[in-house]
Amino acid sequence: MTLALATDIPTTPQLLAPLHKQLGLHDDLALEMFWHMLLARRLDERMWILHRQHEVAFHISGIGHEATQVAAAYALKRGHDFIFPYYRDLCLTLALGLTPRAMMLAMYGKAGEPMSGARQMPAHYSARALNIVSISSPVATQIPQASGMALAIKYQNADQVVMTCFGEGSTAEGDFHEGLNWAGIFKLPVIFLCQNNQYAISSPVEREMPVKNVADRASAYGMPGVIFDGNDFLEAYRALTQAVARARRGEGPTLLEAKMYRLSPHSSDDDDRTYRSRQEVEYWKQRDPLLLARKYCMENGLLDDARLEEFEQRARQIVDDANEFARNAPYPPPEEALNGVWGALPKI
Amino acid sequence: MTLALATDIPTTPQLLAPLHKQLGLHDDLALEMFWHMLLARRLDERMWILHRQHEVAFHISGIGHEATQVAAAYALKRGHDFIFPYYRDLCLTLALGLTPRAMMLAMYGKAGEPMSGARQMPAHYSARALNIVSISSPVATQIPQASGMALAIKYQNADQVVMTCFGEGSTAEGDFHEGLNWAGIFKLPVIFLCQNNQYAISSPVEREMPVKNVADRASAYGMPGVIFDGNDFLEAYRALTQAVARARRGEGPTLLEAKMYRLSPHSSDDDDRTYRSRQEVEYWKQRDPLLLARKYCMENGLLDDARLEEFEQRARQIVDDANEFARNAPYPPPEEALNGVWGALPKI
Amino acid sequence: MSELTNIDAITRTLQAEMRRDPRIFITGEDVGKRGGVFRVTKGMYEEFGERRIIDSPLAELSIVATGIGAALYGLRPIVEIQFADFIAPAFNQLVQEAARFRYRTNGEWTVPLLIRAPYGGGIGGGLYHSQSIEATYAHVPGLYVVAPSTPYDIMGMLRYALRVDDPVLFLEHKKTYRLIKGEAPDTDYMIPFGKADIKRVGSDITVIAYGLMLHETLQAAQELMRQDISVEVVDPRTLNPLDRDTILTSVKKTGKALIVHEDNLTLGLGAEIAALLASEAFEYLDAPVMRVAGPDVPAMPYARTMQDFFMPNAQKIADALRKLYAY
Amino acid sequence: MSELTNIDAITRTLQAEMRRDPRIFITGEDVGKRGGVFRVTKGMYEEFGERRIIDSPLAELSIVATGIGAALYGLRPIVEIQFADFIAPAFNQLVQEAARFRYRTNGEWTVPLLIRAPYGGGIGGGLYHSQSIEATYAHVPGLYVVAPSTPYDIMGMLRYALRVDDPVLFLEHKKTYRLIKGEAPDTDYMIPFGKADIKRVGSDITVIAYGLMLHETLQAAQELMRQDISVEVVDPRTLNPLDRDTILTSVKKTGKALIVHEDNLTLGLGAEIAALLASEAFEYLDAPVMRVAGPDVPAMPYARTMQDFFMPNAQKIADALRKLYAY
Ligand SMILES: Cc1ncc(C[n+]2csc(CCOP(=O)(O)OP(=O)(O)O)c2C)c(N)n1
Ligand SMILES: Cc1ncc(C[n+]2csc(CCOP(=O)(O)OP(=O)(O)O)c2C)c(N)n1
Ligand SMILES: [Mg+2]
Ligand SMILES: [Mg+2]
Repeated sequence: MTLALATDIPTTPQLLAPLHKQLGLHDDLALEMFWHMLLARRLDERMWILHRQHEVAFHISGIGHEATQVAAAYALKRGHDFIFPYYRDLCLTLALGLTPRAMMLAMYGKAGEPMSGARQMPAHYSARALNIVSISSPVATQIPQASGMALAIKYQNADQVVMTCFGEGSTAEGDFHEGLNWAGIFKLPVIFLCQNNQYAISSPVEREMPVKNVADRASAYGMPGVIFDGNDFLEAYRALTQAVARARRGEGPTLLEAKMYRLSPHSSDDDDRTYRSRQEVEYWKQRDPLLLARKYCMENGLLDDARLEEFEQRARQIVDDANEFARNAPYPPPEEALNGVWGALPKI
Repeated sequence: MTLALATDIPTTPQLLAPLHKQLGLHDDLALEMFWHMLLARRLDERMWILHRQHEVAFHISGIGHEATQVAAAYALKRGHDFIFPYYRDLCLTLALGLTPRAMMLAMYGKAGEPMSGARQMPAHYSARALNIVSISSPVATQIPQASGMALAIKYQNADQVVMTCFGEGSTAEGDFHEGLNWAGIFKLPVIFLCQNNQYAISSPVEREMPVKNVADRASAYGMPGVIFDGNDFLEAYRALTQAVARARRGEGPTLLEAKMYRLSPHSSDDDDRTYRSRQEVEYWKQRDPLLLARKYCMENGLLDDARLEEFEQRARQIVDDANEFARNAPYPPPEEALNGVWGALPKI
Repeated sequence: MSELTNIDAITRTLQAEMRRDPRIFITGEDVGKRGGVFRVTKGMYEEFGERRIIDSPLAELSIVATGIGAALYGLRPIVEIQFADFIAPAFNQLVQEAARFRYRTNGEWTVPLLIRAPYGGGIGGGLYHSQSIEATYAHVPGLYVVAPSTPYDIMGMLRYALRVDDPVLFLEHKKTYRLIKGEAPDTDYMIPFGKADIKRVGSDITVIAYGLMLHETLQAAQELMRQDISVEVVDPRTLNPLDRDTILTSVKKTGKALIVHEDNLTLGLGAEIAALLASEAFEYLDAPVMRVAGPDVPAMPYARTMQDFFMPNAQKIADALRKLYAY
Repeated sequence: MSELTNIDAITRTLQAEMRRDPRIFITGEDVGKRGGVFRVTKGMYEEFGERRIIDSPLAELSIVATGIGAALYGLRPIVEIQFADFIAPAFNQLVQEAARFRYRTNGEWTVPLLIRAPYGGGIGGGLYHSQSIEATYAHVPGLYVVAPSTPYDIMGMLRYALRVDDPVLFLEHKKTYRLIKGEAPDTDYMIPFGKADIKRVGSDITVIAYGLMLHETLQAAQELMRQDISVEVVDPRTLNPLDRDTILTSVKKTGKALIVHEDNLTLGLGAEIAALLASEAFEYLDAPVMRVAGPDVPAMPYARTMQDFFMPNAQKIADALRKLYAY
């Protein structure tokens, strides 16, 4: 992994090598990326099931977002760079090191949930040790915060970069504009990764913005806007490593737009049949990023049926374990609600 | 005036005719425009003097903005279209029909001030009868409000348009982004007129935004962005009438950027010598829009020295009268502060 | 007379009012085909079309601001904020703009804008889908804040809201949407702003409560009846401006007062009511003014146990009432 | 010991703290070459350069948000909001973000962000350059709100603020900037948050006041001394969280309380203090709790006459005190 991070990706394609090698990813790393996509998917699917079984009250899903997210995780220097994720970033944060048990504790709102102490709803990822910054529910607020952290990095002359994720609908908020404006003015080391899944709950892109692509907005902030196929984990990796490298070189921010599709309803509270056709969903299922990655790995000899079955089994075990663990965990003591409002005051 | 409003401006330049005629403005109208610029300037200058004499507590000036503003007033259908001005729009609102007496009452904060009942600081223009919508002090708030009014116009299928003005620094606020986004999505009949005077108090354009022109941001909202010489009242008129015509035809919004210079300090509380050189200010004084308009009118036979002197005298009289009137007006009764919080409740 | 839920009361009134007044339109996130995330506008896109039921971009500042612009023009926009928590990006537009147009123009420009917002907790919404935001906005002169809590009150006040010429923040407790049922006449009756309602007559203690807490209070009062403690329950309904007279009259009668709300204690609405009593009912008070409220923590946690700890309920209210009675 | 004005107290402390702690930087509109519109950062751009004195774009939401991001990273940003009135666009970032990071991460992520904001009226600023915003933010758990009002308190609390690991809204009454002078030792003393100060000892009535109103109150108290009315003046200094003990102790002693603020009456800080007294000092109160505050109008008008009518002052405070004394 460090290979791809430390240096730039080769610009002359080695036509005979498979794409992942061209991008500087050796076989194990590419397969590890696939594994994270698979695990995230299985975990996510189990969450849906748990919701249907009334075991948990709420789920918001990242199904369909895995390729871009895993690429983001591998393009960053883990524990060094900073990430302001958003609520669909199950695969991203998993690949960065958040555990399935942590995710499941959040689903149940149980004691020991490490992200918020079971204070936040599920999918509000956070881990100080992993440089994953806590998100709130109001969308887009993390965007100018990410710029602020990038400002701090520049202030300290550190070689870290910041990445923040958000949906295309959220670019309508003032926070998006102001965050990108700062990043552009001060040439900050920050990557704005828009996961364009074509809907904001029920609103299609045309209702969210008057331009075709989110990336079309980059020029308003004096930064490059790059569109890529968010269903292709290697294309995503290519775009992300380039943006990360640019930021690390001190050349400033990039607005990335991953084109993809939200394969699930918005959340467990949503019924997407009221606003989009089944044909449309079916069409996109053919472009399911997990299928595409599996196919790539198979075709390039990274994966065979036996290995896949092994992966599936391991994923099942991990998901089972996480679920069991969380289901059996106690609820937090009620009075815990009172703790953690203020820090200790300085001694004088 | 109706001529220029009702139809589009001729696209083939009649090379022999002077510019104002090419633009469909007959001599009287062009001269009337000059007159409004002159009157606004003399009023503004008097306000500075009154402040220096400690007669009034505060002044925020429009000196240098007159060409664009008078063009805006003449490009709109008075009393029919709507304007959300900003605090530098002395010339604009004067040309639209706000009286010098009203302006002076605001300076002194006296009873009978018709815009706010002397509740607001000076330069917070408003007049329901003239379709001039009240502004507040927080910048940029009027931008999405203007889009909302344009939405209402479209809802009612009316043929009005809305114009709103703001400085280039204010485009950094989220309100700007959100307002233009709505206008773009719904193709609303609204003109966003940015008066780019190159400073937001002490901040030069480079610190306000990472692009060279505000108009460069228009493409992020699917609308044309048009730059023009804001010191030239006829070039301004050309750009404005085109944008107004486009909006009235139902083709949607335009972002206009008038390039100009704030010839005065930001306000009477400012000392601009701390952040910009005298040479720079002197350079721009050569491009003073009033000088340029006077030159044009002289050269094209609209104005001679006698007429100019007559104009100056009339302006002096009007300004004197307004000042006398306001100086002698009483202060509002103190308890007036309690009125006007709530409207009458509906009878049931 | 029909029996209906709180949510039906809203939907039906919106429909009827839109049929009556062509100046009314609705905008907000997902209000169209989706019918809103709580389904308040269900079926309305089909009936009124996309001209009048307008899916907005995801941008609260401009949802409120465009509402202001349309209201200034003379329309009667209704904007839906998906969760009350998400009105925060529009704070500037709501407080400094909507609530000030009348005052700052000496009455020339007015903003008849209705902002609907589902608020309140107890539904597993965690920190950002559970908040009670009323106190922040009840501090703002020029902005009506109302929180009717029964189908009858909702219908009457929603009709009224659409005839008022000032901005109205119309708060709907989301947990009561389907929980609370009640009767309402099939007429176009209205309930004016600024009038509290005595939801239960009593003689020993006055409780002032609204929203879900009104219903919890009524339950507690019922329980205390068995111990011969007679509780009067005042529902202010309009939170800004408060009906000071009705509150004062009740407390002067009972001599004891408890205020209940979910919002955190400090500077919650209870603060103003207690201050009012301490000033205007001083000579009538037989006991300290009590408040039962959410604790002073940033917002309501997600975990059930902590959420329950945060939320006032009939039990906690009854305990407080017993203490107050015994004083 | 030096004698200095409120504004000098701020400037000097900022300078000294920036020399001490390289993690401190300042951003905000016009804070650089211009030295801020009130000249609080005058000379600091020259001393610390544009790396540490950063002119921001004109965008409060992101001034606060970038401050949050930098604070999360471990720096100690100070952001200046040009006028407190203009913090409204940042309401969401301040209330839902800055004030909640600690709680929502169980203490993992913290936001040591200092937000300075000149507030208050009496300077001909009209509706949008005169507001007192403290009550809105004192309602927010997790956000310190402080309003020191003398050079001594300002220096001690500003130093303290730069060592606190939570967000602090540091309110500076702009009319006192050059009006109020006082002594302060030349040491690095600190004044902790949450500690009120008895600015004047008395026995008949307690007044709770801060900001410009503290000074008006002290003047009124001086005047009343001539009529042998002894007024104790409590300056809470920290407005959130309040030093309830000091306030209660004083009122229990005097038996009478008046709260003074410029912010409008309803749900102003006085509401919470009165509610506290009505609950915890009930048995000690000899008179109704009184409030002298701005009227419930959207904000302070520009015209002198109306502004004076809006503003509480020594005269009005003295009148209220005489009434309270006579009760
Ligand atoms: C400020 C705010 N307004 C509304 C919501 C409710 N909400 C949650 S997600 C969402 C849609 C977001 O769409 P998009 O940004 O495209 O992200 P996606 O969910 O499609 O990944 C909405 C409206 C919110 N969380 N925050
Ligand atoms: C929300 C807000 N923040 C800060 C201010 C203080 N302020 C008044 S005018 C101004 C500069 C505006 O610059 P620009 O938009 O370029 O307009 P100009 O004054 O140059 O015409 C500032 C910072 C304000 N009025 N509103
Ligand atoms: Mg989306
Ligand atoms: Mg400017």
